[in-house]
Amino acid sequence: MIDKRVSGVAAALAGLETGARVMVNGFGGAGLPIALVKGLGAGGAGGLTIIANTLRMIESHAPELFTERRVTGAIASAARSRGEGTAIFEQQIFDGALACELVPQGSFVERIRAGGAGIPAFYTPTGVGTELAEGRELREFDGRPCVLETAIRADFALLRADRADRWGNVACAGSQLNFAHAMASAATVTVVEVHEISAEALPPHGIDIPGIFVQRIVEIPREDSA
Amino acid sequence: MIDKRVSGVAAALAGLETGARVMVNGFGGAGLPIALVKGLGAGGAGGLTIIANTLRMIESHAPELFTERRVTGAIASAARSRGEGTAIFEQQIFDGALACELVPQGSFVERIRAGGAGIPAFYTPTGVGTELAEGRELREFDGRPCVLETAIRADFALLRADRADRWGNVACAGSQLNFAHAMASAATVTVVEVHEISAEALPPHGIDIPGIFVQRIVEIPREDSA
Amino acid sequence: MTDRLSRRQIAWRAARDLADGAYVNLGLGMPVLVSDHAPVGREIMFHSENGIVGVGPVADAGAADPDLTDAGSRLVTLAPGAALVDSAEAFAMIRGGHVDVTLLGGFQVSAAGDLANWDSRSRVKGRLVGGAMDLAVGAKSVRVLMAHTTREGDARLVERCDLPLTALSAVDRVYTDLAVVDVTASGFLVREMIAGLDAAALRAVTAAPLEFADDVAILAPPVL
Amino acid sequence: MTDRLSRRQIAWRAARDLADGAYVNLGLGMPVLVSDHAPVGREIMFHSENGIVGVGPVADAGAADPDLTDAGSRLVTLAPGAALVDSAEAFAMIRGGHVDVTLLGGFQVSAAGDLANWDSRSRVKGRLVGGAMDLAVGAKSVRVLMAHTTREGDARLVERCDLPLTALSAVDRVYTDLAVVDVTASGFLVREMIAGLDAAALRAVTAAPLEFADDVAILAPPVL
Repeated sequence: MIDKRVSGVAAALAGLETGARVMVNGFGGAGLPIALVKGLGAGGAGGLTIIANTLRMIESHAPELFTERRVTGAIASAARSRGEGTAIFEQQIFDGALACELVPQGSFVERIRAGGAGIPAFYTPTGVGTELAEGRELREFDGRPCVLETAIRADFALLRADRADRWGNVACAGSQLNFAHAMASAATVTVVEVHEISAEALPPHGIDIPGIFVQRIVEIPREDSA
Repeated sequence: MIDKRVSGVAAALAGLETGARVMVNGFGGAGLPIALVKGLGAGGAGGLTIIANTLRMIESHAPELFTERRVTGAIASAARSRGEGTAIFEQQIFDGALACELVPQGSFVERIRAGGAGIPAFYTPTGVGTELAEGRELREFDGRPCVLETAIRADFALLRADRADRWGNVACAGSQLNFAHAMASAATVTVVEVHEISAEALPPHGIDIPGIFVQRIVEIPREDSA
Repeated sequence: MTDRLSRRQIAWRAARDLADGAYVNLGLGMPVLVSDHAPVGREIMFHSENGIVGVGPVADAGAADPDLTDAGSRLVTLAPGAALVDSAEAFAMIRGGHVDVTLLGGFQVSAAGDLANWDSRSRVKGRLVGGAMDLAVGAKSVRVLMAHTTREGDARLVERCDLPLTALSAVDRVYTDLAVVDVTASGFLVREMIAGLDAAALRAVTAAPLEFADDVAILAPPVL
Repeated sequence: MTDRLSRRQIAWRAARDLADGAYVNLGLGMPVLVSDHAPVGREIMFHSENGIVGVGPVADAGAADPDLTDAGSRLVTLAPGAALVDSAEAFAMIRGGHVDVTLLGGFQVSAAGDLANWDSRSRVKGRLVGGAMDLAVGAKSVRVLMAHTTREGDARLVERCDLPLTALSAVDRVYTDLAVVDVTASGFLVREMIAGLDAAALRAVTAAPLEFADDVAILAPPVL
């Protein structure tokens, strides 16, 4: 029988070890897997590469990942904190302790989707002529220069959604989905924290992430996910 | 006010003229826009390029497209009729009257998706070493040879779905969706025949094709769509 | 000379150019003010690159859903006819040319339409590129809202950008606190100016050649 | 010698190798028979490249929905836990390595695992490639069901395919009406044979070198 439910954050993160590449969903707080991020912080893994649209919310919920210098690499479209002052991750990027690859957001998610879809590389007009494309391979299509972008994959993807079933099918609320579908497809182990695990199968139409992309589901009460 | 509803097949196909590139959804009968295909047959446009997974169902519903030699090009993953005998389109391909590019089905839909997503080209391992990749550009990624595939776009995409709203949002039933999402995104004018136009907006979650990809919606009674 | 426009007045002016039925993406800063000033009687679908087509007004404090945000992380509502999608699809809409208009903030726009809007080069804040590069190459029309000059008085309309670029040859129109300026094949073309400003005065705060339309209109938003 | 296996018996044997929880795509022909013979107590999710994860049994004639078909255009039902997706996503699952097993029909398999299964080279029927090339390069395990020889008695397990290829070095295991044969780095390795067949007899109908496992088992499906 297929049953992807696991009991608790520790089981959800089992096997996430030093050196892992970890994708973390979230745009603003929507879809951010807060319990899993806290669990990542509480765990011992270091030498992590974090692949997330922004590092800001990860530092908010698990500052020890940065104070203990356990994040050594990152791929993001934003490496900036909000408000005044400098976040720890920003300082570590300035210092060179954290190697952060900055990627235009559309290329970021398309590279992850490509990683999940078995497409090793693609061309896009985004970024051409900017410093993010400096030294990169360019090629014209229909007279328009494009840059070659390669797929991104990870060992783990950590997501938050509204509800799931034992087959790993996931449905989102609001704008939780954002990067979650692409990330789920591009990781070896995809873990989803949800507020509710449905006893019945979710309706086949309207599933946001099919269970084939999901390895583990963990139920987290709404109050522990904020 | 946004209102993408049009009254009848003629209005739905307005502007589809000789020389047009036309995508047609459908896998088996599911999602095949039967009324629109019949309308295409009844219209006068020739020199058409049909982009469809298979030409079989199109000939079944609009044989005049082939008997009158109005289809001069095709892109498909299947150019074969069912059962005994030779369909008209098959004979025309044998004769060289109809230039049919055969594409592996996964590359077919990914090329269409790329056309809709502003990705001019991508690499895929599919087809390498086969005659479909002969003479094509190859490149290795992580030691695996891949072939360069380019985007496909069209002037029109013809789809069938279950229901829609005036904003052009579309929801499918069963397996109607198949190529429809990719095709909707990759055509200048996307036309969807639906069995029901909802007076209210469709629920924002669970929409299969967002209205931004759709230009025209036409209501076709279920009995006229078979 | 009339006072320079307020940020809300620039947003109001940009909103006048949005057609009924347009799909429009609003960047951070001044652009997000545009939705407050959409012309009455036009149904404009606001696209947000985190996965919403049809963003509605910002949510009332009590009714806000923390899992429904726009790309500026504001808690929002949905407009009638909205659709929720994932980021890959939202950017397919952008890159694929499905978004009619993107309104972006800017630091500099060049006479060739190059845009610089993504990097403050702060010594204490990290870098942020977000979706601006995708929007600038993908939207059918790219329009920039910015003050005509920096706080220090330096021109933002320039012959060549010296700040990090967001995209080449991307910008179609610029709304500033002094003028509405199109970017044409032959450079900047002034369409509207605030009352009392003359060509010489506008040229004095612009670091690139300016052409003037035959029928330069007066840029006169309501008080906002 | 035991009779050659029937098509249903080959399908039955292939079904034995499907693990509980596996995602499995079934090609046209013999492979679609496999779902009828899934081992009791294992939950296998059948994937169909037209956009279904979790294909259920073929629909009863009266209750069939003409808009719910599998990739063989059969009117089907959905299994518990099914998800409906579009073709682009269905092929992302295939190409991205999310489908555990694909069972394909075949014309020829070479000792290097090359597969030829897509073109009959008919003079009256057009060509059809479908999704086989994607499945053969994308699924984690590619297994072929075919008769050991053609109707004319020619071997289908060959040193080199002379029919149009579907994919290079793709096939992991072949189920025939005589044997179960793995494709290893050093060529074909026979794992099971029907009762009464010996190595010499199997070699006589195979056009490539055969190695035999130390523990070749008897291939003995029930009568089907």
